[in-house]
Amino acid sequence: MATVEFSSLVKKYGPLEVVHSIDLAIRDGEFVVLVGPSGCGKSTCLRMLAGLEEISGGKILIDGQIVNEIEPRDRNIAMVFQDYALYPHMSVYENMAFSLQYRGFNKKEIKTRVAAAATTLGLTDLLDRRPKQLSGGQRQRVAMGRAIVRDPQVFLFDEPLSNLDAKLRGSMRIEIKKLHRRLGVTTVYVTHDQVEAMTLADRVVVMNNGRIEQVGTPEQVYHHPETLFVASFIGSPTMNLVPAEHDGTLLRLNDGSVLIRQPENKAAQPGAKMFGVRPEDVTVAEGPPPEGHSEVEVVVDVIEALGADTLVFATVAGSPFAARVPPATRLQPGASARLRFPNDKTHLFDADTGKALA
Amino acid sequence: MATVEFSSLVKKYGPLEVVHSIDLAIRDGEFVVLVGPSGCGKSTCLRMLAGLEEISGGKILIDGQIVNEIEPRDRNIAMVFQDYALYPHMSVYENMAFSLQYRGFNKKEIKTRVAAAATTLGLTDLLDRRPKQLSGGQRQRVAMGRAIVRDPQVFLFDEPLSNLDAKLRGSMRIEIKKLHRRLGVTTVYVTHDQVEAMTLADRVVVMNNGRIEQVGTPEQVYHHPETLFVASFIGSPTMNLVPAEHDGTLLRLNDGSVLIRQPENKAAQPGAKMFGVRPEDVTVAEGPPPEGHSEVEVVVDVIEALGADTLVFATVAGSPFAARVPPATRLQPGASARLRFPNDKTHLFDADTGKALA
Amino acid sequence: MSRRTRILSHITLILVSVIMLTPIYWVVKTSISGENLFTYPPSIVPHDPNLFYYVQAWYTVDFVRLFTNSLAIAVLVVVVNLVLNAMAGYALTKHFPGKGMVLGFLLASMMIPFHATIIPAYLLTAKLGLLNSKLGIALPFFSHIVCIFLFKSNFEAIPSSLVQAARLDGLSELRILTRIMLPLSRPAVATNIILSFIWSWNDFLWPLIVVRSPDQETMPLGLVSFLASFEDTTGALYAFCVLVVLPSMLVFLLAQKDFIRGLTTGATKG
Amino acid sequence: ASAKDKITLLTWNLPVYGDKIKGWIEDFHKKHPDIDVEWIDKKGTDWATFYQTQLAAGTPPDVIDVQGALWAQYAADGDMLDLTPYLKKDPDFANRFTPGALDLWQSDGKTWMVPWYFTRTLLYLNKRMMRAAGIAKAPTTFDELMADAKKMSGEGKSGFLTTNFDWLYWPLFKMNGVDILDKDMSKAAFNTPAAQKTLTALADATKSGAINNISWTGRWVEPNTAFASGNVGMYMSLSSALFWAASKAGWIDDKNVEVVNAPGGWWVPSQHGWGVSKASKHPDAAVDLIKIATSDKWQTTMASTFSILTLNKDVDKKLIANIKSEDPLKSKVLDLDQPDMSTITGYLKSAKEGRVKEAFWGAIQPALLGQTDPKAALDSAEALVNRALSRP
Amino acid sequence: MDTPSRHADDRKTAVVAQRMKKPFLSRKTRHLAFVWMLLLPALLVYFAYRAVPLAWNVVLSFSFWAPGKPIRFAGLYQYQELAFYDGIFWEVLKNTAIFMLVIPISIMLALALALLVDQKITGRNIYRTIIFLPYPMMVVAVGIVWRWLYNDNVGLINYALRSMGLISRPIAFLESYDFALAAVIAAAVWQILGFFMIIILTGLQNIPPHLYEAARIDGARAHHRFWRITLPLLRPSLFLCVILGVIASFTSFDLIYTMTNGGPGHATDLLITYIYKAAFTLSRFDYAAAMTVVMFVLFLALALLTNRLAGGDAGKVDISD
Ligand SMILES: Nc1ncnc2c1ncn2[C@@H]1O[C@H](COP(=O)(O)OP(=O)(O)OP(=O)(O)O)[C@@H](O)[C@H]1O
Ligand SMILES: Nc1ncnc2c1ncn2[C@@H]1O[C@H](COP(=O)(O)OP(=O)(O)OP(=O)(O)O)[C@@H](O)[C@H]1O
Ligand SMILES: [Mg+2]
Ligand SMILES: [Mg+2]
Repeated sequence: MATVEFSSLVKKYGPLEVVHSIDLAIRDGEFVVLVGPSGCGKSTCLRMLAGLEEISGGKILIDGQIVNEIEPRDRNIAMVFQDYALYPHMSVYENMAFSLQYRGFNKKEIKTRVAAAATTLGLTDLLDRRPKQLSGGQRQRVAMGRAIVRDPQVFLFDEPLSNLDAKLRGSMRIEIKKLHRRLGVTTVYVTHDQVEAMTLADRVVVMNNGRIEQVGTPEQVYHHPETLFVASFIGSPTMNLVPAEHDGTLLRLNDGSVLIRQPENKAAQPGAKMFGVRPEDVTVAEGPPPEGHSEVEVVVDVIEALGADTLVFATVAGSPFAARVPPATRLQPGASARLRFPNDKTHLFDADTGKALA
Repeated sequence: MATVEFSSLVKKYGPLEVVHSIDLAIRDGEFVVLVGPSGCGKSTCLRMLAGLEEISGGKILIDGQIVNEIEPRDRNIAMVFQDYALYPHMSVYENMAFSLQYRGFNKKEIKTRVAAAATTLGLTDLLDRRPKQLSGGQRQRVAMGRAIVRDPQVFLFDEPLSNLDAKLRGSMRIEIKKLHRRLGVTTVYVTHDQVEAMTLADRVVVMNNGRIEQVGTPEQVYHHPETLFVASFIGSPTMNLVPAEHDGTLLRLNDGSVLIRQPENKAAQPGAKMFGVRPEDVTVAEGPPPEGHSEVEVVVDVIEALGADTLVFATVAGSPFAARVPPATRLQPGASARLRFPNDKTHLFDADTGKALA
Repeated sequence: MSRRTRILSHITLILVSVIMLTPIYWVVKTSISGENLFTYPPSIVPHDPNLFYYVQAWYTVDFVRLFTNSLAIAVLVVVVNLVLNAMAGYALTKHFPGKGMVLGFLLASMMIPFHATIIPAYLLTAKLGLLNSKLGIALPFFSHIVCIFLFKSNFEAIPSSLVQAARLDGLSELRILTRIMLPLSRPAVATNIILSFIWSWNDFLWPLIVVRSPDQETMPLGLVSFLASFEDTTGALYAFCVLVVLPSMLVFLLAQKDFIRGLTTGATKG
Repeated sequence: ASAKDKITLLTWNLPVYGDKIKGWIEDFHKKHPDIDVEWIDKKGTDWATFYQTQLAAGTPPDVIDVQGALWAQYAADGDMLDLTPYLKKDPDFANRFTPGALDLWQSDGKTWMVPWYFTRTLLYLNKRMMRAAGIAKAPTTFDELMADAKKMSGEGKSGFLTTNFDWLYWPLFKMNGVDILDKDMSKAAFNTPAAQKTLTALADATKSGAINNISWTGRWVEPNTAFASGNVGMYMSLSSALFWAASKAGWIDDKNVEVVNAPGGWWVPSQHGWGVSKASKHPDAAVDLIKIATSDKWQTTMASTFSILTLNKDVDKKLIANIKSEDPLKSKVLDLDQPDMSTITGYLKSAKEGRVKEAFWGAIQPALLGQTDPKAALDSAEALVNRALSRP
Repeated sequence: MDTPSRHADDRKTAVVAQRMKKPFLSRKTRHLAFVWMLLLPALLVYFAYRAVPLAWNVVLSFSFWAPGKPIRFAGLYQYQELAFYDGIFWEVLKNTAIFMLVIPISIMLALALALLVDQKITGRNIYRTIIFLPYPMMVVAVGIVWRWLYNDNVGLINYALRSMGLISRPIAFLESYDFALAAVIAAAVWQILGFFMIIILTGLQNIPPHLYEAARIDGARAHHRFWRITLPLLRPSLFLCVILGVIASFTSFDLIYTMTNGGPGHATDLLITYIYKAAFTLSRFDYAAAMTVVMFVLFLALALLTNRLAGGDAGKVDISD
């Protein structure tokens, strides 16, 4: 176990800079998730940490020691790849034993460790199989097994679940979480799936375009997004974001209708804003609005009944607007409706800079 | 548009029977979703309907006519594949025009039809691109475009969204739904994602192991699962299913504690049962249980804060037990808690046959 | 990669390249050099370079005729190879009873050297009335197993959903082959073109037997008759060697890029 | 005939002679205007492959030009036409050849072929090297030959060289009284103490450098080039070899080179003759073509083009006389290059000649190069040759 | 063909009408017929030019026959001949085995070169092209060129060796029992090397880079990665090389034919040249047929063996999943 630190970390491919001076300190035993859209540089950061990619600028420290010039094998890290990178010509056992053979373990020790890891991950019956003969979830587990037998200082995961189907993804997520709790190894986990980020992370690092947008607990990034990007990226269905104009006292939609009367002293300055509210904070209005709530008039497009609850997709002033409501709703596609939300659950962003207005 | 009928449909691969005598009648213009775990035979059924796979037994009727011996190209159906199956060496336009060329349309007609489909799907600007130059969502849309230009009698979809990321999946789902509403073509849609099944289907066909477990509206399969399998398959997180013993009056857990006092005259016979309740029907108990509610004592394993709500994964009498609760919960992993649910939201299944007990 | 290994790699590769090129250089040099071939020590650079030997080679044999014959045969062989191999390769991607036998038959026939089949092959060609004709020369080369397998594995690498989509789009099986499979197997096509061209262009034993009249002679036969006339004592022979070898090298260089990719799927998936 | 009839003429490694052959065909057409002539030429190494394939297909070329004793096999297999009746019928045809020349192609009392061109082994002496080694006259016995060779050898120089294909080296054995086969050609006759001695001497001389080892390895170009280089004292080979060398090396002329018969006068022929395939549909026309090819007119052209004997007695006489002044060495060589049938050797008119040659040479060559023991080589050669002779 | 004015609805009825008439044959039969129709032309070529000749050889190998002569039954005579009486056959067999070293030698060199040109170094495409360049050359021409290079008097190789002071007297490579076979092998390696290199190179490029990365993290050094990742995953490519090498060894006929014609003695005679000579220069077609059959069996066994060594299933290691 160890701390990890990125200090002014830069990565260039030729003239193209894809990671722009990133700073990040990861505590010992922490589970940090790097999340962001495709191409934002998550994998690149992870691979620099693993030593698979040269560092173009800045430094990386593991356990306080600069590792820029250290070979991957000497960093004492383990990594799980998106495509698992299992050796296709080796059995599960050999795959897991592979790294131990290069670290001076004797046959018996190797056997013990592999057996232990296999038990942990429920792979005992599969040890003789080839990767080809395994299902996706089993392969994923072998990849994890290969990582844990080594007892490394740091675990790295690069979208380890994205090749699995939704159900398996859910259960593997829980297994990873349990595993981390048991082993307590510092973990850096890359994903573009915000659900994984939210559920797994001690802290979430939201990246965009080679920069860090926000670092914080899942709670913080979900409830207090610091930028428009974070707000739109975290949460599913995504936060409703509607362009609005603040005229000093009122927040108006593009069509001129009033959105909120009392924008909670957020944004003293008048100007173009983005207004946000999460679908689960939106309800179908009945009766007059209670104190501290606002309402909008929408046209319902689609109703999706998910069983546990129902999603209402609607349009307000040309922008999509969704609500997550209890299963039993009387709304019909094509009809118009009034949706309501509490003012203190709303967000306001500067339309130009994308920064949240507190 | 047409009706589709499977009659004692059987598929064998060599000695291995993978589809066991299926009967299903699909109405004209209906949107039917075949859902089930991987390998249950969904694609096989779809491919037999398309004519891509030989029928080993029984028959398939389209519009009342037996099509067993009819070539795929003469069945007038269109299909969207999981990997889109776009021709990589042709432009988007050519991809969409391709099938028309073999159906005797002249150049002008083809142009008109492709243009119309492209407008519908917002592909007009992409017509000159190659599939490689498109994003996943765009490709998906081209695949749909290719299907709709033909104006087929039946649409088939084989997991058309599973290669997209969660966000895109959501929005494409809505587009498919809109499309079906507009065109009204009989549609058979295969997926293993129960959310898609729930949101898209007029009727859901739940399959397992080459058999149909239940056919019904999303509402029916969600709220009235006829078998243990359907109960466990539909819904996310899945229904909590706990082995229980009915002694004639009381429903007891394995550890002997009483689960429900009045099992609502379901299951007069005493014996081994499976008890089920959906996580969203479970709340954290506060105060004494109200009338018609029951409670269980659980140990909390994992808390997953999804932002909009929080999942609590716990254990009761050795079985996992989950609850979906509002974001703000005080439960902590490792602690014990009391969870509560209304009796009328519970399900009871015969432990041997898996059949629901009404 | 460190600077040191890079430099070392370059040194090794340059050395190998020199070894690979030397014989080729030597022929070219000899073919344009005016010096006596028997002078010792040989000069490294051509002495008094001129094209005399090429002119001589050109006139000694009817170069244009040999070349056009060879070319016509090679084109015929390449085209028919593409058709037959692609068809057979496509058939072999399918399941049908007797497939194992067909595969075994093809593999086994690969192990019969053509040299040992000359007489029956000749008798057969005679029966077909194709002696002394371009078709007769080309016929035994009309298909090559390696290329059949190349197509097979390339086709198998094409997602089956594409084929199914095409089927639903209304294509007949044959059209699927021509409109979907072949366009998507360009590398295999390139490889097949190169290999069948090389094999057809370079073969000499078979034409030697079936060709009777000079107007059907091919380049290799020209080379052989060159040997007969001049033994290996003249620069003209080397000039002719250059002329014989040039076309197949050109074909390779032209299709090189796809050629390399074509073997890819062949090697790993087949 | 509606479709024109055709006869095929197959020559042996003479692609350059095409113009003249066209002349024959023109002459032939005067007599047979309705028969086409197809001319095919194959390189020596491919000739047999081609001919036998055609034989197998039943479509052999009508008129064939065969080298050496290869004809014997075809004659024995019944593939060839007996020309005796044609020679009998046409005295002009029969009498144009050098006396005794037809002997070369006669067996079982039949004449299978008639001569086209002829050469045989002679011994060519490099007088400059002989003088330098103090040798005044040509060797007359095998031992003298070996001794002279030894004397002339030295740094980069060797005393003796021979060509080895067919049986061209055989005079070396015959000088010591060794025959290849017994009289009725049914058994090997070469495994004698004399042969063993000869073989040992040759191997030793080769090892010492007295005999150039190209004698046993190179085939045509290599030995000729070696002699042309001027570093070889004596060269036992064909006239064509000497002329080839002379064309590459200016020093080869009548002052520097002497030509003699090998000791004992033994010689091995290397000749080409014309035969007709039995399967020919137009045997008479085929013979007519041969008559044209061997006529004074065309053989004069042949002789002057290649400086070679044609075994057409008048033509040869004229040739030797004609070049006497411009090339005395050539004239001298050709004068000596006659088929004296009393000293011929290394010529087996046997159907199994090829197999015997292959078996013998394959076993003996390693011994000559010091790879195997001479005695063992002869034993194994004898076994192989006898086996080859006994095989059907 | 439809007329332009025709409407989609008409067409639909047309399609339905078309559907009404059931196809003549069942789908299964049509499928089979189609498959065999595709295979037939190629199979015919092989049947005519491989299978029939093989059968001809088999028949001949139990007979006495020469062109023009009637055929007679010979029993096992020809096989006895090659097994017990023809020492040269065994020598030639040995030569063939040695000559087959071309395959492993070329593969090893090609592998090394493939690894070199697989690196990201400038000019790698040029190197690849240069190394491949000899392959398209006509074998007869290659033979002529190399015979010239090996010439003892004026050959470049002797010249180079002499000027480097490695030898004092020129070596007549092709006339020497010691060097001839090796010299021919060197020429053959020179020609086929580039072809193998490209096959191996493509195999290399098909190995997912992630495997190497995983191995690096796992602690495997470069040589470990080579032996434990690269080599096992290259097996299919190597198998392909062996098969192509075996086929190419038939074409070595042309090389031997022009370079040495089997000499000196039988030092460079291979089965294929020896068979050819037996048939066409000695007119022993029956005997040649017996040797052909033996050769066929040996080579087939060799191919099957390599297949087995390559892991069976034609050495398929599916890297893709
Ligand atoms: N070898 C390379 N050469 C040039 N650019 C590269 C290279 N590898 C990655 N990039 C670029 O660097 C950027 C960051 O890539 P990276 O793989 O880190 O993205 P990511 O966040 O992991 O995305 P994804 O979710 O798709 O994996 C991308 O724009 C990518 O195009
Ligand atoms: N060509 C085949 N030969 C043998 N068995 C096959 C073949 N194709 C499919 N199967 C088997 O048939 C069963 C049903 O396959 P099918 O593809 O219909 O499943 P599915 O429900 O579509 O699964 P998925 O969600 O993974 O696509 C599986 O057990 C599969 O292994
Ligand atoms: Mg990535
Ligand atoms: Mg499927």
